[in-house]
Amino acid sequence: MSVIIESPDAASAPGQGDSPKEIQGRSPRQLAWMHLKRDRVTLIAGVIAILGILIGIAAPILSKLGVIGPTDNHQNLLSSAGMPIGAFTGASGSQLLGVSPANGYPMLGRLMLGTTYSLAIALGATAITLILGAIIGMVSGFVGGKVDFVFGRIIDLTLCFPQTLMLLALSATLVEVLTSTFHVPTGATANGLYAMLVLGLFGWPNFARVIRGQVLTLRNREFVEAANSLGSSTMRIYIRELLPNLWAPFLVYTSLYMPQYISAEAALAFLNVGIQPPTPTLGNILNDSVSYIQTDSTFFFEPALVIVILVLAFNLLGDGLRDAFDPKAGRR
Amino acid sequence: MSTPLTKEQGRPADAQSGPLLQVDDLKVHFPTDDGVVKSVDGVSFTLEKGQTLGIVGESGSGKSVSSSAIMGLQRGTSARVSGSILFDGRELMEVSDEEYRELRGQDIAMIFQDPLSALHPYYTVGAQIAEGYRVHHPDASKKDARNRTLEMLGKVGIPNPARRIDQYPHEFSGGMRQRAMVAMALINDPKLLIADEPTTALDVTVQAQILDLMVSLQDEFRSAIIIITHDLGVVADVADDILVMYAGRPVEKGTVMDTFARPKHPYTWGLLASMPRLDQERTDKLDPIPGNPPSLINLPTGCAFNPRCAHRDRVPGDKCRTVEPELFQIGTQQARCFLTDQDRTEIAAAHDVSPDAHDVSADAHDRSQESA
Amino acid sequence: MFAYVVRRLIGGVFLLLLVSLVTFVLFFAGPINPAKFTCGKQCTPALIEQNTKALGYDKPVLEQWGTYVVGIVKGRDFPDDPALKKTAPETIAHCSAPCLGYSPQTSQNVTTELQPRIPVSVSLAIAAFIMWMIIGVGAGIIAALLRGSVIDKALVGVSLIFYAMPTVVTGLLLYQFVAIKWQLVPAPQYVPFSQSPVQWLQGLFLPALTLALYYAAGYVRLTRAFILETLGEDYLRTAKAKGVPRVRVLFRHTLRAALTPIVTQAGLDLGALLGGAIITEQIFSYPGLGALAVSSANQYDLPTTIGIVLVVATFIIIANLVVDVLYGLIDPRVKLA
Amino acid sequence: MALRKKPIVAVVATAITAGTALSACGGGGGGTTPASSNSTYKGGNLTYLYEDTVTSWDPQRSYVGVDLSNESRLFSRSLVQLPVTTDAKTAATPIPDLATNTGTKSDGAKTWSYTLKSGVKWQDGKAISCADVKYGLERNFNPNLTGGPTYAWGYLNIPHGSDGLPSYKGPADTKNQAAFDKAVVCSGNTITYHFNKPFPDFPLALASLREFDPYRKDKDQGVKNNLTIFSDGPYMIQGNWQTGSGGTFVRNPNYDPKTDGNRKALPATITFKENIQPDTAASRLIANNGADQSAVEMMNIPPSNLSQLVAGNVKSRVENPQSPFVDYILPNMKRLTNPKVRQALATSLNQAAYIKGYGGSQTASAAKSLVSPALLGYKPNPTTGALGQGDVSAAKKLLQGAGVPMPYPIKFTFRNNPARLAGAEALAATWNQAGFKVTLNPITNKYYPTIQTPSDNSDLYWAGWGADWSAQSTVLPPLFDSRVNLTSSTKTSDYGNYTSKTTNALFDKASMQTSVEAAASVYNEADAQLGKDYAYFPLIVEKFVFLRGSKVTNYINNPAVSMYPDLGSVGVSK
Repeated sequence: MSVIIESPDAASAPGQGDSPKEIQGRSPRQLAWMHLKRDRVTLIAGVIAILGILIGIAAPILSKLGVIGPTDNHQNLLSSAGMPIGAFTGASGSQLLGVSPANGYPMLGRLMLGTTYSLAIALGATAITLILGAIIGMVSGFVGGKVDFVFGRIIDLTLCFPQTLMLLALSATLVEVLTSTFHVPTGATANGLYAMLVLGLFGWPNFARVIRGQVLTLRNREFVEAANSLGSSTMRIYIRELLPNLWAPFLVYTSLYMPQYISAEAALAFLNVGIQPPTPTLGNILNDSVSYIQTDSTFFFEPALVIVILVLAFNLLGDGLRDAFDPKAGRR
Repeated sequence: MSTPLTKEQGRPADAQSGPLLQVDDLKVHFPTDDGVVKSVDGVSFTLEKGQTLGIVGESGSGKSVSSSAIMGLQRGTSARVSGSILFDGRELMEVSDEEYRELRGQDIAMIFQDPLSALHPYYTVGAQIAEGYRVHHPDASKKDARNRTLEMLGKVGIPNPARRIDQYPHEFSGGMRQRAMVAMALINDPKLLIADEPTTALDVTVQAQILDLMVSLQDEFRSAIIIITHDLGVVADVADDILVMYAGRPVEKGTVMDTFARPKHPYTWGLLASMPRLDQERTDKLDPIPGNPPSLINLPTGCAFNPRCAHRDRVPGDKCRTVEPELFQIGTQQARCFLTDQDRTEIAAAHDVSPDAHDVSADAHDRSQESA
Repeated sequence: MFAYVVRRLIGGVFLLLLVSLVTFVLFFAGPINPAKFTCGKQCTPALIEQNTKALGYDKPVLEQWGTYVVGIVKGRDFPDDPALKKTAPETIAHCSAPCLGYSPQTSQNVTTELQPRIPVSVSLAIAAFIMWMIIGVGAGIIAALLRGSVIDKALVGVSLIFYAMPTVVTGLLLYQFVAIKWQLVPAPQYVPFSQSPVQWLQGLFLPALTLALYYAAGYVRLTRAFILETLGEDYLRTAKAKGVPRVRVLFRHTLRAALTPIVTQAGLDLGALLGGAIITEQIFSYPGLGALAVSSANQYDLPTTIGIVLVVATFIIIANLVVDVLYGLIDPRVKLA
Repeated sequence: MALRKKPIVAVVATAITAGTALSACGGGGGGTTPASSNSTYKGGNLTYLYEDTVTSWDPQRSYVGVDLSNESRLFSRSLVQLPVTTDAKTAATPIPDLATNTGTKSDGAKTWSYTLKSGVKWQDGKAISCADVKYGLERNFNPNLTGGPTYAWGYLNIPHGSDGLPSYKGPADTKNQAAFDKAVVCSGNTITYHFNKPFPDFPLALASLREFDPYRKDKDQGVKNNLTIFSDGPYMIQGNWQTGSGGTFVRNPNYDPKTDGNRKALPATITFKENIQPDTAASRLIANNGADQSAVEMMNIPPSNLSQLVAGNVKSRVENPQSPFVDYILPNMKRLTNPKVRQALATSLNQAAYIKGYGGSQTASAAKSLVSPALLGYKPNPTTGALGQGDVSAAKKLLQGAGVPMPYPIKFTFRNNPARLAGAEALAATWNQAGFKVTLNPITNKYYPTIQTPSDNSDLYWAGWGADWSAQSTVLPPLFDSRVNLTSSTKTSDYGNYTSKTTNALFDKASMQTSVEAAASVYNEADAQLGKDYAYFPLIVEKFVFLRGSKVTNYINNPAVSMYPDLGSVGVSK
């Protein structure tokens, strides 16, 4: 006399208070890796993200070698009205993804090199975000007191600014400062640097909060107290004791900030801020294609799709990493 | 069975003359990516009205899961529950979800381990207790429910209930919260109360108060109680019978008197040895059981306890490692162990834990034959 | 509570002062003279200089900021020339408090310029908010309850894709295809609510949907996560053990707890959006603060830009306060002090 | 020079003239034939799709070509106006509007006088007085009313300060009012202007700009009136203008068509919709739905949408007239000091390749001078007027003969958009074949401020220009007179740092001429000198591609209104 109650879901774990698995000691890193190995979605996302990065690294080399020619002007593939000849923006055996209208740029090469620049901007902005966030978060959490209060207000202040508007409005002034005061070469370098800087400068507060929270829990742990009582310099504690314990948030947030900044670059390009053509970024390719949405929709969908895939891959990777390292954090 | 408090709603009188609760071969399995977790694997016991059963074991031994199964809380989840739960003459495995829901809180109530997390943070304590009353008394007015709640709060010893009723859980102390949980569980005058580690989160004096409260209320309401705990002291205090669980299976069953006096299973010895006792000298150290509970996915072959059992080599033929012992009847008790009474006596001689020699000889058995 | 709100408001004003100061320094301390963009094509150096003086750009940045702040409280005259005020008062633009400055590019007080824009952006933000809360939270609840099912996976998958899709792409696809090519809805345009509520709603639909799809995507995941987290809470087991019916467990016990943190997120998102959705407004030619931000930035119209920054900052600060107060009301554990 | 939309300090204009010019450079689409049906139906609503936002509706502050035209046709009448016509020559000949005739000049074109018609009224019924006309010009001198043209500042016979600006600072300036009253005199209904040099194009300036339009003193609220419309024309604003969305013009009951005879004023209402993106406008007009059926636009169909214009139901609604804008390239005379290098660049300038990149023959035709072919007295530049395909081998020889290292590095700076970028890449390709090494420097935002900076180190600049009216006086001097352009802080419009005493002297000589024709021949000499110096290379004459809704009638692109849709003519069908 028995009834089996079954539901299709296979993911649920046993009830509270029972830990079914072996309770052998495992480092968080091992646990995270075990978790990741089973998370197929994250693994696929990771592979795509790495592929994107590899393409980003390869593109400038291939471009130098003349294999992809992202700024070659193939006027001969355009009609007299400047539209690519043939369907799918003129895709053919020699131009796998066709050429762009008006300029006749090979789309494959352009998207590849665009990935390079978009990833570079996103990576640069992420680096600035993480460095700023880590410094402010660590000092804030470790020193506490008034310093913490002041940094807290700076975070409030930073969050008050409308990011996109500031990025747009500051572009003229700050690019000018970069070129005239800091002698950054004009064009792609200055514009790209500007995008990185400003994205990073407005993006750090969230990360600072995360780091601050982590440092608050670390501060009272034995090894920090020990270092403190041994009279280690504060700098040494930050670098030798705290930083090595913060690698997980660094890893997780790198993969969460990357997609955010890839999207931001596209949004900025739509407002004509950031690196301008002929130097390609995914954003400015998309921006160039916007007016062709009706007449050459392939030209529009190609960069749109690359952006969506990259952003999706990094987002999934970041979510997966966060689940692996901090299952309780939830997906936000 | 009826008490003055439950007169407004007629319940079926005891339909059966049998035990209040009869659990037979209860199994709760959770399929996971790594395999099936057998949290509870063949638990059987009976419980009479007004009696108290203590279920004991380390964490992960399946005590909480089996009580959840009796409450039907795994319905609708991935858990696979099988076996038989005969409650008050009804087979709970066959009742509909709605019938089960009506039973819950009304005939079977439960008290949980951590009263802070078990109470909803956004509702007042009074509202949460009253809700338990109103879902089973749809005709009762809000006012009735409130009065009834006030009465219960008073009964469980919460001072100034009129004020406390409108407070939130976070405004209560730990002990007060557990009293509120007790009030919530008893408001419908249940026939069976399951208390899952009701005192673990409390400090010792409060523990005692809560246990006293439960005992006195049991006297008043004539409820049967299952108390789940890893604390043998609690069992000794309140329970009539004891069920010791290990790795999802019962390893020893019997009355509290007998079992405490003459534990038959090495695991029970271990539990008893790890319990601080007043009659021990303070300098004696407690003996924790070595090793960890096994994985519920891959149980050790043979006796599940064998890797941690210091006496496994006493059983000839490496039987402990290869053959799984059944629950042998040993006098009034049952134990899942191959050891002979002879072995027990010898071990007792070497240890402080003392299986009584008289009883052992009286229950002589040829275990090797039985297990063959 | 009252004291708390007052204290937060004072803090907010202080924060706004800092915002304006930082913006001033960033903009006016730059190497570009904003007067350069005020005098049309025949811009001789003498004219630039004349305009620089008339607009007060020749003064130190801090002094300009001081004048600006005083102007917000007391109002200002442009140009602030007492002699001219006597001889030709009609040529002076008075900007009454709260004066956010005067834009030489549009020859309007910034306040006047912003006024008609605010209802547009607010309409858009609120319409989008309602849509994304219904779509996002609704789908999130369904996904959580059907966890692991095909529907759950589909909802999560679709939301991930929309989350990864730049607003530019969503907005253009909706506009160019749904409105223009297939003509499924009338071409979006802003009609004031007072003029025709029906047209207001019709005109709002696509731009609001563009924003809503992006935000909803985030809220599906957020809602789902919070509900799943709540479903594991002990107090839900308690509710079930009490014999509370399923529906009541879901709405009274689960959603109440799960949706509370979403209130925070929703409030902050709405607050930021009230200040104008730059890209969406740009795509749909929606005359809100966002579109104004683009044109003022392109024309190097610093006073207008600063005005918008301040308005947006105000929205954000107020949203923060409202969210905190609301949270205090929803969650009895939170004490506002 | 009026402004074109979008650029901050770019270019536009009211162009006109020379019947020969249009046919010479026509090509492509249908020219300016009144392709749409003719109808005398008075009524209906015309929708006007406007890119960005209107900068100013204040006559004295407007300087955007399309706004100047629309103001004239809708609500701001001037002493003389330009006719509603498609004929270029007629379009360049002013006709009376508020005045009884096109003006009487004396003293070698230094004095002009006009007599007002009777019966012309403001929208509140008051008659327009001579004082109103005079007051309009007075307020043009108010330095706070920024943005408008300032021709009167230089021409009017009033004292000037050491900074070159007039001492008179507008109606509030009581101290200098007397001096102004001497230069502009009202006598009954006759107003007389006294200039300090001959101003033979004055009627063209009057008709093309709104600088000299009347203004009611009692309605003047200074800068507050930037978008306030107080009409004396056929239409007046309903309610207020809403920046960002637009406004609706309705009939002005006090406008008497008998005093006009030019403006047709067909639609009952005209609704302006602001802030429409060009590609959005294109999509909407191609789709041709609802209100868009009776819509016209003032922005070019972008190259991206040109391929959609061939469909049968669209083709008949397309106009492809020559625009008044000429794009050209300026060598930086401070860097490319060797004339052979400049000549080599000019010789290998591939206009044909540029036009293909730019979007084809619908979007531009080859320019033969910086002067638009539509201007009075236009002549192709004798030196740079025949560039065409670019002669690579000749250029290579020149460069080799110049004794400079090869490949010669060139930094080419231009205002970025996809079409111009494609064109620039095509130019670079040919230049590179001729022995240059071209680096492209596209700038998207704040283009003109960047190239106005004296320290900028580019070798070549792209620029565009449109005349303010159909005389060369509004083209060459503002661009190449180093005395008005070059200072230590800015190059103003002389981005190439061109300084030449010879050319400046020719400009002075031209300004002393008493007729437009005489001046034109001197400007032709100046243009020839510029060509000889290789001071600029003409690139293209831009063409407009305009689309309109199917219910639009009497549609014309009038040279008199810079080839924008002429609101003095356009109507809608029932």
